[in-house]
Amino acid sequence: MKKKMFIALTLALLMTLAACAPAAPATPAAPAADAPAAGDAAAPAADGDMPELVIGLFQPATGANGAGGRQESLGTIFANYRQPTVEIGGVMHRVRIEQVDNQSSTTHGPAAAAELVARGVHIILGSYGSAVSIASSDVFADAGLTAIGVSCTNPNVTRGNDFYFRVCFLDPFQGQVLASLASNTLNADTAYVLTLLGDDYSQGLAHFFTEQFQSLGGTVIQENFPEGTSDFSGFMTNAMNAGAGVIFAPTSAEAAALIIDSAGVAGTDIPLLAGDTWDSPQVLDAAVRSGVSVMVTTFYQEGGAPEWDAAFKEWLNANPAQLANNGGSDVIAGFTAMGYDAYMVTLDIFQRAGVPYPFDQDAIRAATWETSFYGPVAGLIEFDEHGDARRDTAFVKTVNVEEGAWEFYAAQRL
Amino acid sequence: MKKLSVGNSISILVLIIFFVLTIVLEQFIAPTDRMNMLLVCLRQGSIFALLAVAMNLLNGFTGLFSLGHAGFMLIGATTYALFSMPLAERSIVFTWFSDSYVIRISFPEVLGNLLGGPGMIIGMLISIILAGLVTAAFAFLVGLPVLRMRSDYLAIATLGFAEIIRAIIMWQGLGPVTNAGNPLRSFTRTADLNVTIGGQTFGLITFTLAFLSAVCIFIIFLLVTSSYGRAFKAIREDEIAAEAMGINLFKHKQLSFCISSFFVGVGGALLAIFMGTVAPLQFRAAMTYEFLLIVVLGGIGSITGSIVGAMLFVFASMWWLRGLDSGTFLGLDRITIFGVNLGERVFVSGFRMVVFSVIIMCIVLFFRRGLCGDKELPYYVNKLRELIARKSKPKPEAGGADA
Amino acid sequence: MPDNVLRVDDLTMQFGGVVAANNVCLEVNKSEIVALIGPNGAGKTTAFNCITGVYEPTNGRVSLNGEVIAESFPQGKMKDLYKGENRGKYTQSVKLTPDRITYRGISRTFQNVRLFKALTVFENVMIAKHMRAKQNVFSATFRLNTKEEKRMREESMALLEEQKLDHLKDHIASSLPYGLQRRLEVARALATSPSLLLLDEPAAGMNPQETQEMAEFIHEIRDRYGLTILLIEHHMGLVMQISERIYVLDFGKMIAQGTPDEIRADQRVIDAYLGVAEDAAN
Amino acid sequence: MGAYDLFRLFFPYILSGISIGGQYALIAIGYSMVYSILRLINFAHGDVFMVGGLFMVFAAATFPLWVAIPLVVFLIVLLGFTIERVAYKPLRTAPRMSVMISAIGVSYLLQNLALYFTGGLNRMYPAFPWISDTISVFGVSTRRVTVITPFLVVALVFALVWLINNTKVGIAMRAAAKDFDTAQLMGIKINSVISTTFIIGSFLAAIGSILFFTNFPAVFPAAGAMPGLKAFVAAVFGGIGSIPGAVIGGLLIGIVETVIRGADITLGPTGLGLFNRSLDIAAFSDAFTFVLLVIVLVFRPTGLFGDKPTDKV
Repeated sequence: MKKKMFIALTLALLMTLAACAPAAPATPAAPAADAPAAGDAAAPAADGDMPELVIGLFQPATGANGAGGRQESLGTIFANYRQPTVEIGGVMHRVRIEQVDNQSSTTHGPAAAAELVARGVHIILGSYGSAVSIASSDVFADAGLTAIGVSCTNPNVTRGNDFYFRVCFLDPFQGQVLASLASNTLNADTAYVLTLLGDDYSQGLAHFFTEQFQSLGGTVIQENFPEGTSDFSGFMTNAMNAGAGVIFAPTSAEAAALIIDSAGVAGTDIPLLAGDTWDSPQVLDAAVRSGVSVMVTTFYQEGGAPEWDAAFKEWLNANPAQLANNGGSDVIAGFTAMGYDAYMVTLDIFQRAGVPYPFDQDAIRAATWETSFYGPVAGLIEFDEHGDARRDTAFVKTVNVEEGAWEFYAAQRL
Repeated sequence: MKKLSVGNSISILVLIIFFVLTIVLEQFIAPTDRMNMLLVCLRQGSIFALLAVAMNLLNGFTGLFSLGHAGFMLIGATTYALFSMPLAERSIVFTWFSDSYVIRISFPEVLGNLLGGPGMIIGMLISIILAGLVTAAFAFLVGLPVLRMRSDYLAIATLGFAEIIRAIIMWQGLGPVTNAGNPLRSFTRTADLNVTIGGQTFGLITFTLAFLSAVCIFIIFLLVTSSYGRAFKAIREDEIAAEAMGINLFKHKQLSFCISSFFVGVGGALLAIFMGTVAPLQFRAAMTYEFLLIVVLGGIGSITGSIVGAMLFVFASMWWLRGLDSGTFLGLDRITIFGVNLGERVFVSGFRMVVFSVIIMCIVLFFRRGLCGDKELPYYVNKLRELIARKSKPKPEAGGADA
Repeated sequence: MPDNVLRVDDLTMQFGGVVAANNVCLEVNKSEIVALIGPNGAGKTTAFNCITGVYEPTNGRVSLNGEVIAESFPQGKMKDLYKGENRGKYTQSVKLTPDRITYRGISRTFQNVRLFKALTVFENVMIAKHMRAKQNVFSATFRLNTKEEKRMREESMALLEEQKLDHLKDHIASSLPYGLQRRLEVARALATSPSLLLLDEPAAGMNPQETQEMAEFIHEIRDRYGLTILLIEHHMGLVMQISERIYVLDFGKMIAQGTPDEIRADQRVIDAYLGVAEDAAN
Repeated sequence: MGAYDLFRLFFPYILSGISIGGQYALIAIGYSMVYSILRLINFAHGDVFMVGGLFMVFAAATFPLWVAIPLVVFLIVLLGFTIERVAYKPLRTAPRMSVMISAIGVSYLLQNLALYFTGGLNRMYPAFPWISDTISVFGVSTRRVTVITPFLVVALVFALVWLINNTKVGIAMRAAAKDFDTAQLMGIKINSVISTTFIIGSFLAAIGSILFFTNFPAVFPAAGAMPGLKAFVAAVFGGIGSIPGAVIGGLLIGIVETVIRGADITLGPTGLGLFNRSLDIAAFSDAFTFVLLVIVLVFRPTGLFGDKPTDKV
């Protein structure tokens, strides 16, 4: 009995293998026609004659950065919805998006990246979360694929890797903006910095913030919390005991909600400051609930491109699943906008490279270096010698507790 | 030398074919091929196999229910990364500890400069072995208090030690040594394992990782079939009787613990090569549980089982069942039941792991002996031959599989 | 005192407030077969466990061939709890683990057979050979000990042949019938090359014919391996037939000792057994 | 520094330590009871606690609170009962390791199910009127639940101890804990005793989850893992099988953990000034629990109030 069940199980697994891995030729000749069963997520088979440009969306859907990853993906998917085709070298191409969940994990990330590469994508977008991007960058480089980081702000993503680019600003810049905000605008002498132990993003941004804040004459007290911490009340007490004028907490949005809640309970009036990751409906909710003053830097401030905002919201609200991925509200996060721009800049790159399907990866990379594209939402994108976008503006926004909404505070330039 | 039995020689043949295949396949499959997942899974699968076998040595063969796997893997991976990272990369990796990093030697780099390509490989090997040794040394210290405890307390104490190890490695005060939990990267990469002859590069990544794992597994196999292996099994079967037969419990437990940890360290180092990044945050208890479930899947006390279990685990979770997450699975996603489209609503992120854990629960509950029980490959080869022999006879027996 | 293979002095074992063995003294001379009898719960197995190092006695001394292998006195909490005699007589603390004691030459079987159940008959014996093999992990793993391994195999095979278990060598131990399991346990104990063998109820659960075989078997192994044997047994027939001397325990105390004939006639022994007639009838 | 200042410095930590410790205690009792009868570390217990949080998130969205709370408690009790019946009962005669593996398997399954149903995202726990309110205790601002927890825990523990000492099922439980096989021979329906144990344990975990998540309102798949492990350590520390032991262990771990979290500030340059630079001790708050565990297991394996187990040879 048992043996038979076991054999059945094994057979089922083998059949799965067969289904997922059709005898694919080394070079896929007619992409749309024999696209693997596990693949065509978005496109209808109707216009099957058109060659395909496949964009690999390397984003977390689960794990610590799951929420952010989903929001960022929404921007790209929306862009694909708005502009599903592109003309490259005189040939119309259908653009298809391939998604893989990297689980916010540096362990599972590379395998997920390899999976994406093996699905025959032509360019990679992502990932939300610098650590996973760094961990997986070699996989893309080894495959000779260009990757464009959308919101991974850690400098090490592109450093020493000619295949990785990014469209967002970097942590040194963000840290400077936040530090001068803390010092000059909020007049804080002491900053309490709370970071997640062992997290590249958290440690990096804190590092740049500290550097700048100290050079402005302030004192920094930094503490780390281990992952999975639920109880932040002790840390909030610490901040108050330390006499901090500002709490800087560059963490994931998940931790942010708990930190804000603890701050609210502790009854502190110290403003909380954070980077791009806090630009999330979760943070907004928590801040409104607990009445704490929260300020964040972001890539894009809602209202910057009103007509795009409206179109996106309409699209978002049309599908409850999409709305759920945005955290249940139609507030636009900065990285959603970046996801949109990254898609658009990708099409621009392929157009400038000018080689139609099956594309020339070297030409694509060359074209990427020469990008000068005005992103429809977040502005001009040009890459410097590291492959980082030259960005000189960060938006600062704050939570308006009464109205329960983000409020534009300032556009910081350096 | 004794003459090899047919079962053994066929098993060896199977292994040789496997290794030749890894080499041949890698030359023909480009990273952008769909089938490249086969190679990626083989790489990760071999490393997982080693890690599972090492755990089996402890949990299955010696009967010590230890849950410190993730912690020891972390030590191995960290040690490897620290001793193989090129010096030039360190100031970038240790950014937050601006140039105050302590370990300033990279074996692959030193030997690579001295001897060229082969030197680099030797350097990597040295780092790998060092990773194993450091892990074993830590295991020795952990073993001192822990191995005197009763079975379930041992489990929880080793689990605790894994967390303590992680906390220490992530301690800010040790930052200049360990980078305080910030991911280590830019050490040797898998591509370094490729060999270039006359401008032509031969992909050997899969082969090298599989081969190194296989060598380690083979050593463990030799160990468990040796006199010491029998002593370990005696301890598993009955501690009091084992002691009465003159087996020093503590010494043998400590031996098994350290040897197992040595290979866990080596496995951690290989995993570091495979992943390219060592992030201590990932080495949590959940990781230990995964390996435990692999061992159970394959059969506690079977090396073959652990290998098969690891391969199945990796292939299924990384490849075959991924469709369950992304909304396309065997065409089932087009089915709509009660107005719910399976593809849109059921096959979403996380479903794969649910299916997976249900399968594992079924094995734990209904196939307690796992896939292979405590039998090894030659046994199955012999069984298969018997079966074929019976089939080829003029009057085949019906229902022979139930024998 | 070269004749004294085993000597137990004033052995007292107390679990919390319960005195399981009280002031037990016994001697076993070279090549003797000595029986330790007594009603259930008299402390026989406790005495065995103290001799083989499983328990640390509360007070008293055990020596093998004139060498102390266990000595203890009430310590810690026991200082207050101790109910036995000879307080202060023993002052040193010698505590050898069971494996060290086995190494010195005491081997044992267990009341309820403790074989390595999932292993084969051959492996069971080979495990007992492990202790005295000249090898280390390294040489064993990398097969640098082929000579030693070969010797172990041959000796184990020889032992199995002598015990007429050789045809069962690849059977799983737990699949053997009970009588053979007992015999295998003895074979395994012999494989450690002991000078003193402790048998804990070797004939338990056997029918009269098997018991008779066991009696002959014990004699045979004593002569063949030059052993000294101490056994616990309830089968009075067996005890009277094979033992040269008998010690009788009751409620942890030694109540009588002597030759089988003396014990048969001893009123205290008869009294002690009256309450457990069914045991004696076996 | 005067006594008042010291009080001002440490009181907030101790207050939240008592609260979180009380919540650990409620989970620890479940571990302790199950272990004392089945000798099983029920690794899934922490995840049952997490699922309790998740159920509440979904229940509170659909039902009014007076329906949602009893409903969730009932569902969690049902879950605990089902887990025992499905995953542990069939393995009653199997080696202990198999049962423990089964427990780990259940934990893995529950976490993956939670991952699936939440999409791997944090879910915010609903705020309850009154107990979620912020109040001020000796000048320290906190939630009312912090103050309620210790009292509630003491009340529940008294009820439980009464139950165990005075009811038939309680006596059966104690008998089973003392000697499983003999209890069975004496005609005790061992399966119903075990089920009752799981029901009580799950009930307390459900209450614990309400208190815990009201205080720290984010539910995520791994939310139960760490509190679960800590609660188990608390049970070991107090002596497995001892209910007062579990409570004292839980409180101690809770207090020490929060005090350690604040040690860098309270003892460091901005506090008492015992050392002049940050030692990053706060990061050790979780690891410390395990250090405590190892110390207890080495020096007093039976915990504070535990009985010594005897192995028969």
